[in-house]
Amino acid sequence: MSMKVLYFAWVRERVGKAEEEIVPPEGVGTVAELMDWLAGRGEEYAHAFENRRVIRAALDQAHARPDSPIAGAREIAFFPPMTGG
Amino acid sequence: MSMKVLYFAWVRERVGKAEEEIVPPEGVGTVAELMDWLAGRGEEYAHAFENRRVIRAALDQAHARPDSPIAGAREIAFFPPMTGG
Amino acid sequence: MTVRIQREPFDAAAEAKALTAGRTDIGAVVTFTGICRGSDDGAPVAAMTLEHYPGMAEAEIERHVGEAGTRWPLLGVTVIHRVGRLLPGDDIVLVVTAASHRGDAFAAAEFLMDWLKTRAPFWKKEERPGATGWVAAREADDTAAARWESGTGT
Amino acid sequence: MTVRIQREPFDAAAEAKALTAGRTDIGAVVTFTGICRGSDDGAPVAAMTLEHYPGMAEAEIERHVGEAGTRWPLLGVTVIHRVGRLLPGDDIVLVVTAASHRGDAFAAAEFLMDWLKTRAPFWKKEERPGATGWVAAREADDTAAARWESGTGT
Repeated sequence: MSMKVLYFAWVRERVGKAEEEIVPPEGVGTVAELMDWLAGRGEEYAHAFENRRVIRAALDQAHARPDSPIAGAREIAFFPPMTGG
Repeated sequence: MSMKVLYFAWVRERVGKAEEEIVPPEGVGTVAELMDWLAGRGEEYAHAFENRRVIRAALDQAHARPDSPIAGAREIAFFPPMTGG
Repeated sequence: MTVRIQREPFDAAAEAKALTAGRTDIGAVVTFTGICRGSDDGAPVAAMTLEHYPGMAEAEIERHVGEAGTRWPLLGVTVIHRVGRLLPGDDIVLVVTAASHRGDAFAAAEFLMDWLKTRAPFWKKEERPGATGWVAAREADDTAAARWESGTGT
Repeated sequence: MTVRIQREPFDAAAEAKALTAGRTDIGAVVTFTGICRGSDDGAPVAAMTLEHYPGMAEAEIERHVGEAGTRWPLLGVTVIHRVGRLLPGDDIVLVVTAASHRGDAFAAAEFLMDWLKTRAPFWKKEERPGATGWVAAREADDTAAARWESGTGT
Protein backbone atom coordinates (compact mmCIF):
# COMPACT_ATOMS: atom_id res chain seq x y z
CA MET A 1 0.00 0.00 0.00
CA SER A 2 1.19 3.48 -0.81
CA MET A 3 2.25 5.89 1.93
CA LYS A 4 3.59 9.41 2.04
CA VAL A 5 7.10 9.93 3.42
CA LEU A 6 8.18 13.35 4.70
CA TYR A 7 11.76 14.41 5.38
CA PHE A 8 12.80 17.34 7.54
CA ALA A 9 15.95 19.36 8.27
CA TRP A 10 19.18 17.61 7.25
CA VAL A 11 17.37 14.39 6.39
CA ARG A 12 15.42 16.41 3.81
CA GLU A 13 18.56 18.09 2.52
CA ARG A 14 20.40 14.78 2.15
CA VAL A 15 17.53 12.95 0.47
CA GLY A 16 17.06 15.97 -1.76
CA LYS A 17 13.30 16.15 -1.46
CA ALA A 18 10.73 17.09 1.17
CA GLU A 19 8.26 14.32 0.48
CA GLU A 20 7.41 11.42 -1.79
CA GLU A 21 4.97 8.55 -2.18
CA ILE A 22 6.40 5.08 -1.62
CA VAL A 23 5.12 1.53 -1.66
CA PRO A 24 7.17 -0.46 0.85
CA PRO A 25 7.75 -4.07 -0.27
CA GLU A 26 6.54 -7.07 1.68
CA GLY A 27 8.70 -7.77 4.70
CA VAL A 28 9.12 -4.08 5.58
CA GLY A 29 6.97 -4.01 8.71
CA THR A 30 8.55 -1.54 11.13
CA VAL A 31 9.99 1.96 11.16
CA ALA A 32 13.52 0.51 11.39
CA GLU A 33 12.92 -1.85 8.48
CA LEU A 34 11.59 1.02 6.40
CA MET A 35 14.76 3.03 7.14
CA ASP A 36 16.86 0.02 6.06
CA TRP A 37 14.90 -0.24 2.84
CA LEU A 38 15.07 3.51 2.14
CA ALA A 39 18.83 3.51 2.77
CA GLY A 40 19.23 1.04 -0.07
CA ARG A 41 17.46 3.22 -2.61
CA GLY A 42 20.50 5.22 -3.66
CA GLU A 43 23.49 7.25 -2.55
CA GLU A 44 21.47 10.20 -1.25
CA TYR A 45 19.30 7.89 0.87
CA ALA A 46 22.33 5.97 2.11
CA HIS A 47 23.84 9.29 3.20
CA ALA A 48 20.63 10.48 4.86
CA PHE A 49 20.16 7.25 6.79
CA GLU A 50 23.82 6.44 7.46
CA ASN A 51 23.43 7.07 11.19
CA ARG A 52 19.98 5.64 11.79
CA ARG A 53 20.20 5.85 15.57
CA VAL A 54 19.91 9.63 15.56
CA ILE A 55 16.96 9.77 13.17
CA ARG A 56 13.53 10.15 14.71
CA ALA A 57 10.28 9.10 13.07
CA ALA A 58 6.62 9.99 13.32
CA LEU A 59 3.72 7.85 12.10
CA ASP A 60 0.66 9.86 11.14
CA GLN A 61 2.16 12.83 13.04
CA ALA A 62 2.79 11.00 16.32
CA HIS A 63 6.26 10.09 17.59
CA ALA A 64 7.15 6.48 16.74
CA ARG A 65 9.89 4.05 17.79
CA PRO A 66 12.15 1.96 15.55
CA ASP A 67 10.05 -1.11 16.31
CA SER A 68 6.69 0.61 15.71
CA PRO A 69 4.72 -1.24 12.97
CA ILE A 70 4.03 0.89 9.93
CA ALA A 71 1.00 -1.07 8.76
CA GLY A 72 -1.99 1.18 8.24
CA ALA A 73 -0.03 4.45 8.52
CA ARG A 74 -0.72 6.93 5.73
CA GLU A 75 2.16 9.27 6.52
CA ILE A 76 5.60 8.68 7.96
CA ALA A 77 8.17 11.38 8.67
CA PHE A 78 11.91 11.16 9.31
CA PHE A 79 13.87 13.92 10.99
CA PRO A 80 16.83 14.69 13.28
CA PRO A 81 16.39 15.25 17.02
CA MET A 82 14.20 18.29 17.51
CA THR A 83 15.72 21.67 18.35
CA GLY A 84 12.75 23.99 18.74
CA GLY A 85 11.92 26.37 21.55
CA MET B 1 20.52 56.75 74.04
CA SER B 2 17.53 57.69 71.92
CA MET B 3 16.40 55.50 69.04
CA LYS B 4 13.59 55.61 66.53
CA VAL B 5 11.00 52.82 66.64
CA LEU B 6 8.85 52.07 63.61
CA TYR B 7 5.70 49.95 63.61
CA PHE B 8 4.10 48.38 60.53
CA ALA B 9 0.83 46.68 59.61
CA TRP B 10 -1.18 45.43 62.60
CA VAL B 11 1.61 46.23 65.04
CA ARG B 12 1.28 49.87 63.94
CA GLU B 13 -2.51 49.73 64.21
CA ARG B 14 -2.41 48.26 67.71
CA VAL B 15 0.25 50.64 69.02
CA GLY B 16 -1.69 53.48 67.42
CA LYS B 17 1.28 55.19 65.86
CA ALA B 18 3.72 54.60 63.01
CA GLU B 19 6.85 55.75 64.79
CA GLU B 20 8.24 57.30 67.94
CA GLU B 21 11.50 58.16 69.66
CA ILE B 22 12.33 56.09 72.72
CA VAL B 23 15.15 55.87 75.24
CA PRO B 24 15.40 52.28 76.41
CA PRO B 25 16.42 51.97 80.07
CA GLU B 26 19.58 50.21 81.22
CA GLY B 27 19.24 46.45 81.11
CA VAL B 28 17.33 46.44 77.81
CA GLY B 29 20.03 45.00 75.58
CA THR B 30 18.33 42.83 72.96
CA VAL B 31 15.41 42.96 70.57
CA ALA B 32 13.44 40.58 72.82
CA GLU B 33 14.15 42.68 75.90
CA LEU B 34 13.02 45.79 74.06
CA MET B 35 9.74 44.08 73.15
CA ASP B 36 9.26 43.14 76.81
CA TRP B 37 9.87 46.71 77.87
CA LEU B 38 7.57 48.15 75.18
CA ALA B 39 4.81 45.69 76.12
CA GLY B 40 4.80 47.20 79.62
CA ARG B 41 4.24 50.75 78.42
CA GLY B 42 0.45 50.55 78.25
CA GLU B 43 -2.56 48.63 77.08
CA GLU B 44 -2.05 49.33 73.38
CA TYR B 45 1.57 48.14 73.59
CA ALA B 46 0.58 45.07 75.61
CA HIS B 47 -1.95 44.25 72.86
CA ALA B 48 0.54 44.83 70.03
CA PHE B 49 3.21 42.67 71.64
CA GLU B 50 0.97 40.03 73.23
CA ASN B 51 2.19 37.34 70.85
CA ARG B 52 5.85 38.26 70.59
CA ARG B 53 6.82 35.10 68.75
CA VAL B 54 5.10 36.22 65.54
CA ILE B 55 6.56 39.72 65.56
CA ARG B 56 9.61 40.32 63.40
CA ALA B 57 12.16 43.05 63.92
CA ALA B 58 14.69 44.96 61.86
CA LEU B 59 17.67 46.89 63.20
CA ASP B 60 18.74 49.75 60.98
CA GLN B 61 16.69 48.20 58.15
CA ALA B 62 18.22 44.72 58.35
CA HIS B 63 16.36 41.68 59.66
CA ALA B 64 17.21 40.99 63.30
CA ARG B 65 16.66 38.12 65.74
CA PRO B 66 15.19 38.27 69.25
CA ASP B 67 18.68 37.92 70.71
CA SER B 68 20.25 40.59 68.45
CA PRO B 69 21.83 43.36 70.57
CA ILE B 70 20.26 46.76 70.01
CA ALA B 71 23.25 48.78 71.16
CA GLY B 72 24.27 51.33 68.55
CA ALA B 73 21.15 50.92 66.42
CA ARG B 74 19.51 54.18 65.44
CA GLU B 75 16.31 52.64 64.10
CA ILE B 76 14.36 49.55 65.07
CA ALA B 77 11.19 48.32 63.39
CA PHE B 78 8.56 45.83 64.53
CA PHE B 79 6.15 44.14 62.12
CA PRO B 80 4.20 40.95 61.41
CA PRO B 81 5.53 38.26 59.07
CA MET B 82 5.87 39.76 55.61
CA THR B 83 3.22 39.15 52.96
CA GLY B 84 4.50 40.96 49.89
CA GLY B 85 4.87 39.71 46.37
CA MET C 1 19.36 46.14 37.62
CA THR C 2 16.15 48.09 38.14
CA VAL C 3 14.29 48.07 41.48
CA ARG C 4 11.29 50.30 42.04
CA ILE C 5 8.51 50.60 44.57
CA GLN C 6 5.63 52.69 43.29
CA ARG C 7 1.91 53.35 43.57
CA GLU C 8 1.45 53.61 39.80
CA PRO C 9 0.78 50.65 37.50
CA PHE C 10 3.75 49.24 35.62
CA ASP C 11 4.14 48.23 31.98
CA ALA C 12 5.54 44.70 32.00
CA ALA C 13 6.21 44.68 28.26
CA ALA C 14 8.09 47.98 28.34
CA GLU C 15 10.22 46.76 31.25
CA ALA C 16 11.08 43.52 29.44
CA LYS C 17 11.91 45.46 26.27
CA ALA C 18 14.17 47.80 28.23
CA LEU C 19 16.21 44.78 29.39
CA THR C 20 16.73 43.34 25.91
CA ALA C 21 16.91 46.44 23.72
CA GLY C 22 19.99 46.54 21.54
CA ARG C 23 21.41 43.29 22.89
CA THR C 24 21.93 39.96 21.16
CA ASP C 25 23.35 37.97 24.07
CA ILE C 26 20.00 37.38 25.79
CA GLY C 27 18.29 34.13 24.84
CA ALA C 28 15.64 33.92 27.54
CA VAL C 29 13.39 36.42 29.29
CA VAL C 30 11.06 35.34 32.07
CA THR C 31 8.40 37.77 33.24
CA PHE C 32 6.39 37.13 36.37
CA THR C 33 3.37 39.30 37.10
CA GLY C 34 1.53 38.98 40.41
CA ILE C 35 -2.08 40.09 40.22
CA CYS C 36 -4.64 41.02 42.89
CA ARG C 37 -7.28 38.29 42.97
CA GLY C 38 -10.97 38.82 43.63
CA SER C 39 -11.09 36.01 46.16
CA ASP C 40 -8.79 34.31 48.62
CA ASP C 41 -9.43 30.86 50.06
CA GLY C 42 -12.87 31.00 48.49
CA ALA C 43 -13.95 34.27 50.14
CA PRO C 44 -14.39 37.42 48.05
CA VAL C 45 -11.87 40.25 48.35
CA ALA C 46 -13.03 43.75 47.36
CA ALA C 47 -9.61 45.40 47.50
CA MET C 48 -6.23 45.19 49.18
CA THR C 49 -3.83 47.76 50.52
CA LEU C 50 -0.10 47.18 50.43
CA GLU C 51 2.08 48.79 53.07
CA HIS C 52 5.87 48.74 52.99
CA TYR C 53 8.91 49.80 54.99
CA PRO C 54 10.41 52.56 52.86
CA GLY C 55 14.16 52.28 52.57
CA MET C 56 14.39 48.75 53.90
CA ALA C 57 12.09 47.39 51.18
CA GLU C 58 14.25 48.78 48.37
CA ALA C 59 17.45 47.66 50.10
CA GLU C 60 16.14 44.13 50.71
CA ILE C 61 15.03 43.72 47.12
CA GLU C 62 18.34 45.04 45.80
CA ARG C 63 20.19 42.68 48.09
CA HIS C 64 18.16 39.71 46.82
CA VAL C 65 18.63 40.74 43.21
CA GLY C 66 22.37 40.86 43.89
CA GLU C 67 22.17 37.43 45.51
CA ALA C 68 20.35 36.09 42.43
CA GLY C 69 23.17 37.49 40.29
CA THR C 70 25.73 35.48 42.22
CA ARG C 71 23.69 32.28 41.86
CA TRP C 72 22.86 32.49 38.17
CA PRO C 73 24.55 34.21 35.19
CA LEU C 74 21.92 36.89 34.67
CA LEU C 75 22.04 39.55 31.97
CA GLY C 76 19.33 41.74 33.46
CA VAL C 77 16.82 41.90 36.31
CA THR C 78 13.90 44.22 36.95
CA VAL C 79 11.73 44.15 40.08
CA ILE C 80 8.81 46.50 40.57
CA HIS C 81 6.51 46.28 43.58
CA ARG C 82 3.39 48.38 43.89
CA VAL C 83 2.05 49.77 47.17
CA GLY C 84 -1.20 51.45 48.11
CA ARG C 85 -4.76 50.35 47.45
CA LEU C 86 -5.26 47.82 44.65
CA LEU C 87 -8.40 46.30 43.16
CA PRO C 88 -8.93 42.76 41.88
CA GLY C 89 -7.25 42.46 38.49
CA ASP C 90 -4.64 45.10 39.32
CA ASP C 91 -0.98 44.16 38.95
CA ILE C 92 0.93 43.94 42.25
CA VAL C 93 4.46 42.88 41.46
CA LEU C 94 6.70 42.39 38.43
CA VAL C 95 9.89 40.37 38.18
CA VAL C 96 11.74 40.18 34.88
CA THR C 97 14.90 38.13 34.48
CA ALA C 98 17.07 37.87 31.39
CA ALA C 99 19.81 35.31 30.72
CA SER C 100 21.48 33.42 27.89
CA HIS C 101 19.65 30.23 28.80
CA ARG C 102 16.12 29.65 30.06
CA GLY C 103 17.00 27.59 33.13
CA ASP C 104 18.85 30.50 34.71
CA ALA C 105 16.10 33.00 33.92
CA PHE C 106 13.37 30.72 35.33
CA ALA C 107 15.30 29.86 38.50
CA ALA C 108 16.20 33.47 39.26
CA ALA C 109 12.61 34.67 38.76
CA GLU C 110 11.26 31.97 41.10
CA PHE C 111 13.97 32.66 43.65
CA LEU C 112 13.19 36.38 43.67
CA MET C 113 9.44 35.81 43.97
CA ASP C 114 9.87 33.32 46.83
CA TRP C 115 12.04 35.78 48.70
CA LEU C 116 9.77 38.73 47.99
CA LYS C 117 6.86 36.76 49.43
CA THR C 118 8.58 35.95 52.69
CA ARG C 119 11.41 38.39 53.39
CA ALA C 120 10.68 41.70 51.70
CA PRO C 121 8.99 44.10 54.13
CA PHE C 122 5.56 44.43 52.56
CA TRP C 123 2.21 43.72 54.21
CA LYS C 124 -1.16 43.14 52.60
CA LYS C 125 -4.45 44.16 54.14
CA GLU C 126 -7.57 42.73 52.51
CA GLU C 127 -10.99 44.36 52.37
CA ARG C 128 -13.64 41.67 52.53
CA PRO C 129 -17.39 42.12 52.86
CA GLY C 130 -17.92 42.90 56.54
CA ALA C 131 -14.31 42.51 57.57
CA THR C 132 -10.94 44.02 56.82
CA GLY C 133 -7.82 42.27 57.95
CA TRP C 134 -4.14 41.70 57.47
CA VAL C 135 -3.18 38.73 55.36
CA ALA C 136 -1.47 35.99 57.37
CA ALA C 137 1.83 34.62 56.10
CA ARG C 138 1.32 31.39 54.18
CA GLU C 139 3.25 28.32 55.21
CA ALA C 140 3.49 27.34 51.55
CA ASP C 141 5.44 30.55 50.90
CA ASP C 142 7.88 29.80 53.71
CA THR C 143 8.36 26.31 52.30
CA ALA C 144 8.94 27.72 48.82
CA ALA C 145 11.52 30.20 50.13
CA ALA C 146 13.28 27.57 52.25
CA ARG C 147 14.20 25.50 49.20
CA TRP C 148 16.77 28.12 48.20
CA GLU C 149 18.51 28.14 51.59
CA SER C 150 20.88 25.30 50.80
CA GLY C 151 20.30 25.40 47.05
CA THR C 152 23.09 24.91 44.56
CA GLY C 153 21.63 27.46 42.22
CA THR C 154 20.66 25.12 39.43
CA MET D 1 -5.76 27.78 25.17
CA THR D 2 -4.05 29.48 22.25
CA VAL D 3 -1.46 27.69 20.10
CA ARG D 4 -0.05 29.33 17.01
CA ILE D 5 2.84 28.76 14.65
CA GLN D 6 3.62 31.81 12.57
CA ARG D 7 6.31 33.65 10.65
CA GLU D 8 5.30 37.06 12.03
CA PRO D 9 6.59 38.52 15.30
CA PHE D 10 4.33 38.19 18.35
CA ASP D 11 3.33 40.71 20.99
CA ALA D 12 4.05 39.07 24.35
CA ALA D 13 2.28 41.78 26.32
CA ALA D 14 -0.87 41.60 24.22
CA GLU D 15 -0.96 37.81 24.57
CA ALA D 16 -0.60 38.03 28.36
CA LYS D 17 -3.30 40.71 28.52
CA ALA D 18 -5.62 38.54 26.46
CA LEU D 19 -5.32 35.77 29.06
CA THR D 20 -6.15 37.97 32.03
CA ALA D 21 -8.61 40.49 30.57
CA GLY D 22 -11.85 40.72 32.52
CA ARG D 23 -10.85 38.05 35.04
CA THR D 24 -10.12 38.34 38.75
CA ASP D 25 -9.25 34.72 39.51
CA ILE D 26 -5.73 34.89 38.06
CA GLY D 27 -3.03 35.72 40.60
CA ALA D 28 0.08 34.81 38.63
CA VAL D 29 1.15 35.16 35.01
CA VAL D 30 4.48 33.79 33.82
CA THR D 31 5.72 34.82 30.40
CA PHE D 32 8.70 33.13 28.79
CA THR D 33 10.21 34.62 25.67
CA GLY D 34 12.95 32.79 23.78
CA ILE D 35 15.17 35.08 21.74
CA CYS D 36 17.59 34.43 18.87
CA ARG D 37 21.10 35.03 20.20
CA GLY D 38 23.98 36.51 18.23
CA SER D 39 26.37 33.79 19.30
CA ASP D 40 26.25 30.16 20.34
CA ASP D 41 29.02 28.42 22.26
CA GLY D 42 31.13 31.52 21.73
CA ALA D 43 30.84 31.55 17.92
CA PRO D 44 28.87 34.28 16.15
CA VAL D 45 25.52 33.46 14.55
CA ALA D 46 24.32 35.75 11.74
CA ALA D 47 20.81 34.30 11.48
CA MET D 48 18.81 31.14 12.01
CA THR D 49 16.05 29.47 10.08
CA LEU D 50 13.37 27.49 11.85
CA GLU D 51 11.70 24.62 10.04
CA HIS D 52 8.70 22.73 11.40
CA TYR D 53 6.43 19.82 10.61
CA PRO D 54 3.10 21.48 9.82
CA GLY D 55 0.20 19.73 11.45
CA MET D 56 2.26 17.63 13.81
CA ALA D 57 3.88 20.69 15.41
CA GLU D 58 0.51 22.25 16.29
CA ALA D 59 -0.85 18.90 17.49
CA GLU D 60 2.18 18.16 19.66
CA ILE D 61 2.08 21.57 21.30
CA GLU D 62 -1.65 21.30 21.95
CA ARG D 63 -1.13 17.87 23.45
CA HIS D 64 1.57 19.18 25.79
CA VAL D 65 -0.55 22.16 26.78
CA GLY D 66 -3.33 19.71 27.61
CA GLU D 67 -0.87 17.62 29.61
CA ALA D 68 0.21 20.73 31.53
CA GLY D 69 -3.43 21.40 32.31
CA THR D 70 -3.79 17.98 33.93
CA ARG D 71 -0.67 18.51 36.04
CA TRP D 72 -1.34 22.02 37.29
CA PRO D 73 -4.55 24.04 37.83
CA LEU D 74 -4.04 26.50 34.99
CA LEU D 75 -6.39 29.31 34.09
CA GLY D 76 -4.88 30.03 30.70
CA VAL D 77 -2.02 29.05 28.40
CA THR D 78 -0.69 30.60 25.22
CA VAL D 79 2.11 29.14 23.11
CA ILE D 80 3.38 30.84 19.97
CA HIS D 81 6.33 29.49 17.99
CA ARG D 82 7.81 31.36 15.08
CA VAL D 83 9.25 29.73 11.97
CA GLY D 84 11.27 31.06 9.04
CA ARG D 85 14.44 33.13 9.07
CA LEU D 86 15.19 35.04 12.28
CA LEU D 87 17.95 37.47 13.17
CA PRO D 88 19.77 37.89 16.48
CA GLY D 89 17.46 39.73 18.87
CA ASP D 90 14.31 38.39 17.19
CA ASP D 91 11.79 36.58 19.36
CA ILE D 92 11.49 32.84 18.66
CA VAL D 93 8.98 31.41 21.08
CA LEU D 94 6.44 32.62 23.63
CA VAL D 95 4.87 30.67 26.47
CA VAL D 96 2.39 32.39 28.77
CA THR D 97 0.81 30.56 31.70
CA ALA D 98 -1.81 31.91 34.09
CA ALA D 99 -2.89 30.41 37.41
CA SER D 100 -4.17 31.41 40.82
CA HIS D 101 -0.79 30.78 42.41
CA ARG D 102 2.71 31.41 41.12
CA GLY D 103 4.11 27.92 41.67
CA ASP D 104 1.69 26.40 39.17
CA ALA D 105 2.31 29.10 36.57
CA PHE D 106 6.10 28.76 36.87
CA ALA D 107 6.08 24.95 36.76
CA ALA D 108 3.78 24.79 33.74
CA ALA D 109 5.84 27.34 31.80
CA GLU D 110 9.06 25.44 32.48
CA PHE D 111 7.43 22.12 31.63
CA LEU D 112 6.16 23.46 28.31
CA MET D 113 9.51 24.99 27.38
CA ASP D 114 11.40 21.81 28.24
CA TRP D 115 9.05 19.77 26.06
CA LEU D 116 9.10 22.28 23.22
CA LYS D 117 12.89 22.08 23.20
CA THR D 118 13.04 18.32 22.92
CA ARG D 119 9.77 16.93 21.54
CA ALA D 120 8.09 19.54 19.37
CA PRO D 121 9.00 19.01 15.69
CA PHE D 122 11.02 22.16 15.01
CA TRP D 123 14.58 22.33 13.70
CA LYS D 124 17.02 25.23 13.79
CA LYS D 125 19.62 25.91 11.14
CA GLU D 126 22.26 28.47 12.01
CA GLU D 127 24.08 30.76 9.61
CA ARG D 128 27.60 31.30 10.85
CA PRO D 129 30.45 33.08 9.07
CA GLY D 130 31.69 30.54 6.54
CA ALA D 131 29.38 27.73 7.59
CA THR D 132 25.70 26.99 7.82
CA GLY D 133 24.50 24.02 9.79
CA TRP D 134 21.71 22.40 11.71
CA VAL D 135 21.78 22.87 15.44
CA ALA D 136 22.49 19.66 17.33
CA ALA D 137 20.17 18.65 20.12
CA ARG D 138 21.58 19.64 23.51
CA GLU D 139 21.99 17.01 26.16
CA ALA D 140 21.10 19.63 28.77
CA ASP D 141 17.69 20.01 27.13
CA ASP D 142 17.06 16.26 27.26
CA THR D 143 18.02 16.27 30.92
CA ALA D 144 15.67 19.18 31.59
CA ALA D 145 12.80 17.43 29.82
CA ALA D 146 13.47 14.11 31.57
CA ARG D 147 12.79 15.61 35.00
CA TRP D 148 9.08 15.78 34.17
CA GLU D 149 8.82 12.11 33.16
CA SER D 150 8.18 10.81 36.66
CA GLY D 151 7.31 14.18 38.15
CA THR D 152 4.50 14.68 40.60
CA GLY D 153 3.56 18.00 39.09
CA THR D 154 4.53 20.19 42.00
